[in-house]
Amino acid sequence: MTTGEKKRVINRVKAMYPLRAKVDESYMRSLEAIKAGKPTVWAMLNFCYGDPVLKAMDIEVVYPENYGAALAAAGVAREYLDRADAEGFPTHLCGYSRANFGYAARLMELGGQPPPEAPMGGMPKPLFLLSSVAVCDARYKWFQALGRYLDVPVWTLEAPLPGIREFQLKDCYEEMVRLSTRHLRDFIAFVEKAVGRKMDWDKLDEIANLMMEINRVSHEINELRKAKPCPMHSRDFWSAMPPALFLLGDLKESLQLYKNLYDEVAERVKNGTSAIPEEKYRLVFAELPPWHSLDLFDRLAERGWNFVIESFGYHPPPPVDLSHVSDPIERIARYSLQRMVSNYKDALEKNVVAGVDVYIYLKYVSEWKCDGAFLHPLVSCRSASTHLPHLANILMERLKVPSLIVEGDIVDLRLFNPQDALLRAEPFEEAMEHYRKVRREAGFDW
Amino acid sequence: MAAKGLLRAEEVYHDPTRRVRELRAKGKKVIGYPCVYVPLELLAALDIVPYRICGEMREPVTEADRVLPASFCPIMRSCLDCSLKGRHDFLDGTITVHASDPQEKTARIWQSYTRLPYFHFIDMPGTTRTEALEYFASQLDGMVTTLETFSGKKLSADRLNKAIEAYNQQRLLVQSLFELTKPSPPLVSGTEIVKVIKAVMSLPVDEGNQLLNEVLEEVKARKEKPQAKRARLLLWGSTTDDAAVMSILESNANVVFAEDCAGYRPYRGKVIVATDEVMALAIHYLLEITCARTFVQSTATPTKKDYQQDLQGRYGYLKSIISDWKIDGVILLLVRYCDPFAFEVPAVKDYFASLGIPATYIEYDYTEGSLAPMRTRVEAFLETIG
Amino acid sequence: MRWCLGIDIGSAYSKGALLKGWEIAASAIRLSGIDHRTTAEAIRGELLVGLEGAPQSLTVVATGVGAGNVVFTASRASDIVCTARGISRLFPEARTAIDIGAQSTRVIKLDDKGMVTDFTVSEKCAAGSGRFIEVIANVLRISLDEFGTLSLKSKSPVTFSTGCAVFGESEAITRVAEGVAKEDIAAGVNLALAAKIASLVKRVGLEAPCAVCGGGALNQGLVAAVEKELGVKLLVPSEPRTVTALGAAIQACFGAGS
Amino acid sequence: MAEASPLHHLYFAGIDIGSTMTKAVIIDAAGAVIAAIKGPTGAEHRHLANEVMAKALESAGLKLEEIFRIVATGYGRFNVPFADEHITELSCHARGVYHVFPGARTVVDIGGQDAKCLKVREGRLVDFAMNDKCAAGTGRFLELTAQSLGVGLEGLAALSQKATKPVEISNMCTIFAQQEVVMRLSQGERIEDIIAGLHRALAERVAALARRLGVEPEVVLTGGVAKNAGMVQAMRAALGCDLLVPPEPLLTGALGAALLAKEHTERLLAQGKPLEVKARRLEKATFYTGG
Ligand SMILES: Nc1ncnc2c1ncn2[C@@H]1O[C@H](COP(=O)(O)OP(=O)(O)O)[C@@H](O)[C@H]1O
Ligand SMILES: Nc1ncnc2c1ncn2[C@@H]1O[C@H](COP(=O)(O)OP(=O)(O)O)[C@@H](O)[C@H]1O
Ligand code: SF4
Ligand code: SF4
Ligand code: SF4
Repeated sequence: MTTGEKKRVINRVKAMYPLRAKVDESYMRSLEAIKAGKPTVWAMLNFCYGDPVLKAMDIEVVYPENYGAALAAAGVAREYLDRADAEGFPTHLCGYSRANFGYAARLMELGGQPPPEAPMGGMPKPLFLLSSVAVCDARYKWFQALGRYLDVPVWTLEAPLPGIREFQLKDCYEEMVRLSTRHLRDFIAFVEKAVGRKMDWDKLDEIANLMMEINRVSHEINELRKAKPCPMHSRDFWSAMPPALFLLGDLKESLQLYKNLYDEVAERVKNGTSAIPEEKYRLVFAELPPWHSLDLFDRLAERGWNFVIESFGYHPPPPVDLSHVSDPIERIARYSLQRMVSNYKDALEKNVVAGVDVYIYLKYVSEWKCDGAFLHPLVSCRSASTHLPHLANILMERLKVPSLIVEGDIVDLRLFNPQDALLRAEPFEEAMEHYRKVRREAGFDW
Repeated sequence: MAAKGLLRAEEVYHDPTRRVRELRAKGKKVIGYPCVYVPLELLAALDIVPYRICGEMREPVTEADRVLPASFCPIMRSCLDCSLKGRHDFLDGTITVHASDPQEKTARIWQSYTRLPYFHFIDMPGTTRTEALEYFASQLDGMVTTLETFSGKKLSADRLNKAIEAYNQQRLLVQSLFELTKPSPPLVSGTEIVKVIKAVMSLPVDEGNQLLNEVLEEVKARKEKPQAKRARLLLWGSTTDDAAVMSILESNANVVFAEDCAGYRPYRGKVIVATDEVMALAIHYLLEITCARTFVQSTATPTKKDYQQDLQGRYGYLKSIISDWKIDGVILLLVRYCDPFAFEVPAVKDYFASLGIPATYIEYDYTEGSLAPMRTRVEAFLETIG
Repeated sequence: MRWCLGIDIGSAYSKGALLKGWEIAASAIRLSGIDHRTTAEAIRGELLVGLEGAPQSLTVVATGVGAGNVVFTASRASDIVCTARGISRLFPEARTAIDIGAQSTRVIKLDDKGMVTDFTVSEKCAAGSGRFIEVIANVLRISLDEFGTLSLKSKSPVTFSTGCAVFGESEAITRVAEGVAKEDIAAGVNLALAAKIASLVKRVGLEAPCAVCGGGALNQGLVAAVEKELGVKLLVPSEPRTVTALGAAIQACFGAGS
Repeated sequence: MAEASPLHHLYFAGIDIGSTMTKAVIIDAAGAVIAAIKGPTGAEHRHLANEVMAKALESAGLKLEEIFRIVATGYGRFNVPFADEHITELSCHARGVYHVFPGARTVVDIGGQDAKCLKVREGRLVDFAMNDKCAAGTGRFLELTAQSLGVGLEGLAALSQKATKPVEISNMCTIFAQQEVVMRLSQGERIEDIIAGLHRALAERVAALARRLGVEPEVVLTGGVAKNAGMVQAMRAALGCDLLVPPEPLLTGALGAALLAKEHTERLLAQGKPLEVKARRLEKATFYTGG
């Protein structure tokens, strides 16, 4: 099913393109590195925690979560999913993980050589696996289960997640820091043994600082998007985020590219340039976008829907001054915890006890002045879906902002029907109009 | 309280809240918990009655739909649904743990939609490394702090040690109960055990121990024993606290061991206090509970892992169960969307295969309607093992 | 005099409603069948036949799953919007509308002008739609017309435990064979569906007064069960199935639709 | 005929009460089928069990007392009060298929309410996978969509073979697939292509189930859906291997049940146990309590 002619409506930010290009570049580079026999690690997206360590140790990293998406997009996931079924993995498990089981089974069948049909050259046999307790059970149980195929160890990065109220207890934060710091130190010792090299601490220090700086600029760019009309659409955010999210390629270069992006967006704000022809509605998007149907956003842009903020999981931790922390490990730990911790106090003040992933959208909606939320629960990902019904309730209750819920999936791409989403656009516009009035009457300023 | 032993267990099983309601009417505080990672010793030591919150399979989920998506652990959905329907209004509060995702997510929603006076969430690390253990202990300290404030009492080492003793006693009694399933025919059926354990989880520790003692005595003495059926089965899974499910599994077999959260799992081992009681609890709960939540692996060298060794490390404790209880086959029983356990299925099956024990995986959606197909699966499995 | 026609091509039934000025002049229902084009033509024909003098100006808006096949108009509107307008025309006081169709149940909240303020659509599982009733009616060998009244006679409704409409059918078969009275089974299905509908309503939050429409509203047992679940009386139109078509006609009247 | 067999005067019956169809088979001591009857299960299937049995007896020209042992199978197996034993349809299909195709190692059984894949060795069930959570992926999927297309089950096979390019069916809910079918039609897709698309969707779903077990030849497709040639073709394509279909796919369960009855008796005989026919009446069912 198509969503009509492929007319581009969104006014893309030019400085985004070089950042987007870094993704392909990094795949190419990683392919070459792998051919040259450089140690490669499979890692979960780990939110500024393990990545700087791997980077400082000059280790190639591939991300099976992303690769799962790539397999789906290339239309070859089916075969791997079937394979995972045959291996006895229950079918309700995260689709990315199941595609990866199938892939690993095939990889080992071929003696560790990436299968010829694998897109982008495939992922080579790793030296070790780096999983993370953050976000969902799948993200560490999956790597543990890969032990059936890969005789390599798994390091599981801890990700403390106390409750919003419990965080206020004495020592809670310092205990989190202690856990993370000690854990990272052990991790480094493990990596050193695995690659047979010592950590270059100066390099780690530099990388940690660059990482924070990149994320600071990236954070500032998003702040600019509060402008009316919004100068940068969610699609640009998604396109530009990977270098920061995964620390791709040369960090100094990335920093410059983000600065360029900042300048262009700032220029747009100054000139009142909008990301879409006429901004009638400002929306927030949660969580993972329908990668395969992105032109839906062009169709919605035609109707005046501007997506001004999105996907909490992909956003950088807000900047924090950690210059007084001399130990780079502790600095990395504290910065990484910042992603959740920086919101705890506000969440408690606003009495949102259901966690940061709910609170943050209240913040987004009220600060970016959204008229509506587009929620995209996924059939085979519990994590990006579970909080959405509650989120819809709380946005309505607290801010009088309605939500449009359209179901989809990460692997079974057929489950998202853009036509359906478009059919619901018309009534949803009425709802957004209605609540604009309601908000005004209730004294809100948008 | 006229009924004793199995009859009493049956009574409590069918009306699990009665006793705690009575106690509450007498001024006791009652706190619910849905997951066995909560150290009950800390509650008992502060004179609080812990109550295990269970799902209700026969109750259609109506309220939870408003706050949780459909593809979600049906047990936790059911627990939350019951809460939203006011079924837990006899509780003074709940304690939840970051065990599986559904536990954690439900906890947050729970806290957002119900207004019980006390609520505490324990964060649990993913690994069993030393730093993780210490963090877990610090989380338990946090729970003590909020419990002390809530109860207005101070935790004393003396009372805590007494509580630890009482729960160690409970562990021992449940272990003895499972000893009685070793003979063929077993002296007590799996279905009876489900009822007894659910009853024990709904009573204060001393009453639970008394009940267990009565049951043990009665079962050893009684003439009408369960019959030996086609096969002796091990149940491996998350939580099976419904006697109807167990009786389906037992229609043509004896389930002589239940390795799940309403069976043997919460009662394995005992808390050993060396110096610090809270640390002793942290060690016991994090290391002794054989839940899929904790990440354990065996490494051959820093860069190599050995799968067989890994299986041995993770599931080795099942080996002696298989031989001591003379197990013929294993039912891996999970509710749909139980991710942490589901990821283990192929590995644990591999392990049983290495022991030469047939195993079958059955998934159900925690509704009455799923029982009939479950029966067919179990029967077909029995037919395959002859 | 301005004439406006609304056509709603549903998955099972297609409906038409004709407005003469602000007056509801006629309505029609027929099976959607396979050929939606012809069905649409037939509905138009049926509504216009026998009118004294052909209307000078006729504006048409189409809605429903098959709206694209109503070739004699280019104007379309969303079915959610149309249902809201239709309900508002019949019950201006209604703030919530439940539309129980064959393929899905939709809950729409609306304001005093019939504008949509929120909505939700049932999941992609037929156990939450009117089709569930049809399936069970088939098992019980009773007509849809009898279903509701029969179910109201029940004293002890059966509990349906499955979440699948198709397996619900098997369960009903078993119950019948167990000798359970038909009314108890019918009432059981109505309760099961009502529970689903109620939880859908709770998702957007009930705001009284609440109206119900779509074919499911003809089932009094279901309506009663939903009322009980929600604890409110429901407003039921005399012809609940053509409400969305009526809404489409209203959209035509206001020159809306695209 | 096994003249010398001390069993030669005995007969055995299998009765398979499925969700859609009730089937009965009577065999003689040599395993030859002497009667085979099918009837719709309907809402009164318990009452039907005795009727179908009576019909089978009539067709075989036998009296009830002449049947030595009766095995009931299928989803309604507990509703056959006159049966000596209840065995799941999985084992019965495995046994029945083995009788027809001794080389069978994988059996795919698609019935009205579930789909099963069986791994079979010498007629014995060794492993299985079932789909029974959602009616998508079962025979009912085809039945209901056939109904909404107004072509009937028989029409399905014929039409699907005229397809030139099968349509992609994205809705697996049996009931919503009907909606999609209607939409496809209205988009001008050919009915043949839609039906072929439905077959393909179902076949892919069942094939995924089969792959969970590992598909080893020979592969046999049985159950009511195997009567549909279009589906057989689609399953071949989805599994990427050849498929055998028994001449009477509806009956393999009942046949297997009858064979298992016979084998049980042979075992008794081998153990030197006395053979006595159980006194029984073709009575209506007692109620299934699930226990
Ligand atoms: N006469 C009737 N009595 C009771 N219920 C009916 C009757 N006619 C239809 N229904 C119910 O209404 C549903 C069809 O509703 P309808 O609004 O026509 O659906 P759609 O718009 O999807 O075609 C059927 O599934 C059935 O449950
Ligand atoms: N003549 C036929 N042509 C095509 N399909 C058929 C035919 N007869 C039965 N079927 C299919 O077989 C299914 C019933 O199969 P069966 O094995 O008897 O199931 P059950 O054991 O559950 O009753 C029906 O759902 C239907 O799809
Ligand atoms: S967040 Fe979702 S997609 Fe990612 S690993 Fe977890 S379950 Fe899979
Ligand atoms: S462990 Fe499994 S059954 Fe238990 S709460 Fe978690 S998901 Fe549910
Ligand atoms: S469970 Fe039944 S009604 Fe629901 S999607 Fe599956 S087939 Fe459809």
